[in-house]
Amino acid sequence: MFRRTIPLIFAFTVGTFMVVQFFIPHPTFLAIYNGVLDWQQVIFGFVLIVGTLSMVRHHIMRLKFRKEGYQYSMVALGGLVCMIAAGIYGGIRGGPYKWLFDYVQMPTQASMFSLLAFFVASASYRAFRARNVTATLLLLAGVIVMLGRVPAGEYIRIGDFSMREVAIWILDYPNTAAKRGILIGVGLGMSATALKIILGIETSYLGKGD
Amino acid sequence: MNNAVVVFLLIVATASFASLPVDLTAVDTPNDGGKAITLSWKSIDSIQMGDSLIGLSLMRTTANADTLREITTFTLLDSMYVDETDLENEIEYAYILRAQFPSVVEESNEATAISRIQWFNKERSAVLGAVIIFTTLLISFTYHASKGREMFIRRIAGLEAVEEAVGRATEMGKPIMYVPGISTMSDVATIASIQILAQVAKKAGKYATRLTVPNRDPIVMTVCQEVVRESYNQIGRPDLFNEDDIHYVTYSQFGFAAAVSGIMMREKPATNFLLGMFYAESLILAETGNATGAIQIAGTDSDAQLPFFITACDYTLIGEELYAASVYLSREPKLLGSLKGQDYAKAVALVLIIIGTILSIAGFPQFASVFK
Amino acid sequence: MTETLGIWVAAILTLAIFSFLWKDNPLFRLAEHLLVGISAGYYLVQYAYSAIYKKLYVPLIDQGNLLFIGCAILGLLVFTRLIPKRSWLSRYPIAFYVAAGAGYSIPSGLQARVVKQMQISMINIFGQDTLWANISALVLFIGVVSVLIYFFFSAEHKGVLGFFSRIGIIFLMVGFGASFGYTVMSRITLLIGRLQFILGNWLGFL
Amino acid sequence: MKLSKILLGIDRRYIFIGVALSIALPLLMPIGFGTSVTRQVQDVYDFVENLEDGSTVIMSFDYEPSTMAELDPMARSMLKHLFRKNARILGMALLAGAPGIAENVLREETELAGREYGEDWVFLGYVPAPTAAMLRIGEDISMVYPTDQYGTPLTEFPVMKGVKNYRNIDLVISYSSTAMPQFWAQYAHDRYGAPVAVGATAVEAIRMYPYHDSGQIVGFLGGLKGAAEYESLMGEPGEGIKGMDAQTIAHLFMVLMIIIGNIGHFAERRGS
Repeated sequence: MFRRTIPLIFAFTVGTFMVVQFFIPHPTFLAIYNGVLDWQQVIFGFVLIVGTLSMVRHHIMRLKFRKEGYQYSMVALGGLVCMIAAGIYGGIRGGPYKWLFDYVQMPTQASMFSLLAFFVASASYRAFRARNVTATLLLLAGVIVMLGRVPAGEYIRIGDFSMREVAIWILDYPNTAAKRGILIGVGLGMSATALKIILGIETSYLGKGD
Repeated sequence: MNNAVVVFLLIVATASFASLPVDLTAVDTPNDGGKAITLSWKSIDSIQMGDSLIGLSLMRTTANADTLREITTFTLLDSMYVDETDLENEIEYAYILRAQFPSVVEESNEATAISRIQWFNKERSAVLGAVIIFTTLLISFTYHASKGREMFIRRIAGLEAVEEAVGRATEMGKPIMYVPGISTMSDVATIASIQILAQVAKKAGKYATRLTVPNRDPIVMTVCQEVVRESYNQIGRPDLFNEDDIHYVTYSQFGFAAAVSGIMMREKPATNFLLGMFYAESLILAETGNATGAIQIAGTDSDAQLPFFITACDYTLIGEELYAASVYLSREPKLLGSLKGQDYAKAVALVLIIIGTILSIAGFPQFASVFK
Repeated sequence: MTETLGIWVAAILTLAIFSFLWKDNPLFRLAEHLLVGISAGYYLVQYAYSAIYKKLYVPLIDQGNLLFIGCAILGLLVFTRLIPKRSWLSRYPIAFYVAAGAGYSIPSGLQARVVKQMQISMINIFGQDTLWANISALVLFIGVVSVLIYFFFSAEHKGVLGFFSRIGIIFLMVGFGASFGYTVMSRITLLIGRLQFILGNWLGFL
Repeated sequence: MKLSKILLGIDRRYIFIGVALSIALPLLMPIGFGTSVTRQVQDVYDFVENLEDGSTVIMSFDYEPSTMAELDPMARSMLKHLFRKNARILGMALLAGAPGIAENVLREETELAGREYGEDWVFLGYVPAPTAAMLRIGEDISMVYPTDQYGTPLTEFPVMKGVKNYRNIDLVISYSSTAMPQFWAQYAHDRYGAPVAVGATAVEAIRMYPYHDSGQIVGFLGGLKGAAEYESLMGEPGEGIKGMDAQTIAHLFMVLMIIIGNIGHFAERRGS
């Protein structure tokens, strides 16, 4: 009862309110709506603490059982502790917290992200091969847009059109059509799942069992 | 008689001899939470008096107020304004526009309005209609499905590969890695992914193949733990469950990507499942997985990331196929019913698009504008 | 001084990440774990401040708004995750979190992704300015219809349905190819940014 | 056949080296390709060009450091343009990692243009819960930002005079690497009628086409190329145009690799 039924009734109430308020401009509804958004934030803050504890546990286990590469777990835990300490003692607007963000977290993240430049090259070399009709279309659309997006694309011509114009046409029409079709389906799927959650048909987010 | 009343009467008096022909109108701003009145008029420019205009201001008063108040000023091009300055609901306000010219001050007609709270946003009628139709379809199909009616779902390419991929990991004696995306629990893709995870965990559990699930979202992590634990329980292998295999990595997107790529390189899982909502890290994960020689089954409803999974993975579930796959594998009647409901909603959308297009071609674009 | 040190640290970490392209190595593992630790701490501190402090502590303690006791209880119930026997209590905050998001996404999802997209698809295909624009509008229309048919799961894709669903795949593939090609640009730019940092800010060649 | 084996089996590491060189070399030795302008960028430029003198513009920095390389040049170029039109700028940030970037860009550009803090521009800072913030600005901006980033009440700034909500805003610009512009379109434009322009990473830009077609946004700049286009419309070359050389060479290198792969593929089929 308290383990499953009441949480589901709770979910139904909160969810239904959020649907209904969408159609009602009354200020009271707006105020409650804003309150709900704030509470969501707070809950997420607490969940993040629990999540971080899980991460700490994971690395402590590695240390405890001297798993391969356990030394690195010390680095991860050390980084975590430093960042929290820097945040608590130096504030989050400047000091060591900002320094660590600017010179450790930011460049590492950006470099990780930029690995994609290498990976798009290796993935396209491997996958963009004219094996069959669909693969050929993937290849052609990819190459045309790749070239059409850089200045050089203006000098390469296909019939009366420059590569850039062809690229834009592909992006504006066939591509928009594909996106729109996916979008409509995903929108329906999204709303369906949301509805199932509110109605208590979809309960996997609560975990199975009672 | 006090001054205030004199002023008020004065306004009313001048208003009746309006010399500024701008046709000022005032109405309660529609579809809002009150405390706003929308004013419109012909711009000074359009009535060709703009050349010598020095200033134009909006004046407001109420029947029992004691002052005439300037609310704001305009340029000669303005023709619309929403007044929200200290308005109260259910009180009648009177407005005039006062224009200053080099030698005279001229005033417009007086316009009055009462601001009210609306209980329904009419601009969203179409959405309300959509919500109602959709809810009805979904509930009725779910109901019929739970009553045991047979429902057909077409085969989805790539799903047979799930069994094969789990088997391969077992043969090679290597773990399976399952990444449920990096989004939150309120994302459909995540929910679909977790339903698939339940099935994968059962298959892996049967062969006692290790399953690791790194997480970026802490709520998703807690749910994954529950789901995997339950799957192992169902096949009678609760001993296989190790909470540490399903852990939180970091909330940072690329911190997560770095860690998961690192694990892939070191543990070399035989099979990677990348199912759920992904962002830019999709290709980092997929290419690293490819370099380690793993079989990769991917799926996402993020149209921006699908191209990368298509190029770098062995099988890819496209968009809605991901949702359908979760239903297809679990075969749960209620979920099957809702997939049907979704399918028919899509059919309705499709038919409406075709009808709307035909009507637009035939010269009736009004139909399309209903969907605003 | 701290800035120079920072640039050196950042440059070394950048190279450490790039070294992963060659193969997994201790330097990469160090950078990876450092990033995991630092970023986990970063987000923890950010949310502790902007959510728990600003959205709970301030209204509850500083402003004395007792309604927020409910919020505090929901938040604290999350910690029952750590006690296996009582972990079901954490379902309340999670139900709140998920259901609120779900509730809002029903009408807003239908509006932005379905109703709006339907509306902009219903245009007079043959009423465009030029012949080419007419053809393009027709392509768009056929594309939307056939992609929707491709995602229809209730029937086997045979006959007319099969025909359209194959056209749907063609549109999807062209769309994916185009998206890929388009994305390449962004990814290359990221690397340009990093190399500008290494060659310019660090080595001073630019 | 041997040739096909070589062409098909190029180690990814050689490809990686090729990518690195094709970017590093043009950076060290610029070539100077030109660029032309797309409709989406032209629309944004025209909108800004037609703004009245002294218009009020919200500039929301909705990106984190990882996409600075793409989005900073856009923000800079558009700020230059807006200051030519004497626009008043309200800077804000909706992602936790964004305020630092926003501050750097705004400070540097306002200094170059000689604008006064509080008189011509203000930085409101970061707030969590982006969609809630977008909605509340529709009611009253001071509900979201009672003070600026540095704690001064907004009422003390001349730049905020007469600015209450979207009705007093002539343009909202969101620079983003996320889905944030779509929300801006849905809330600021659809709900409150504010014109929205977008600076998107090249990846996100592809999602902006439907929003541009349906008129929910004024237009958008996509990726470094978008910045380069804007710079060329402005007649003021910046980081966008400089990066385009490296961009071009890298794209050509990738196409070359694809061609090599396909030659290998056909050679293999011929051979078998």
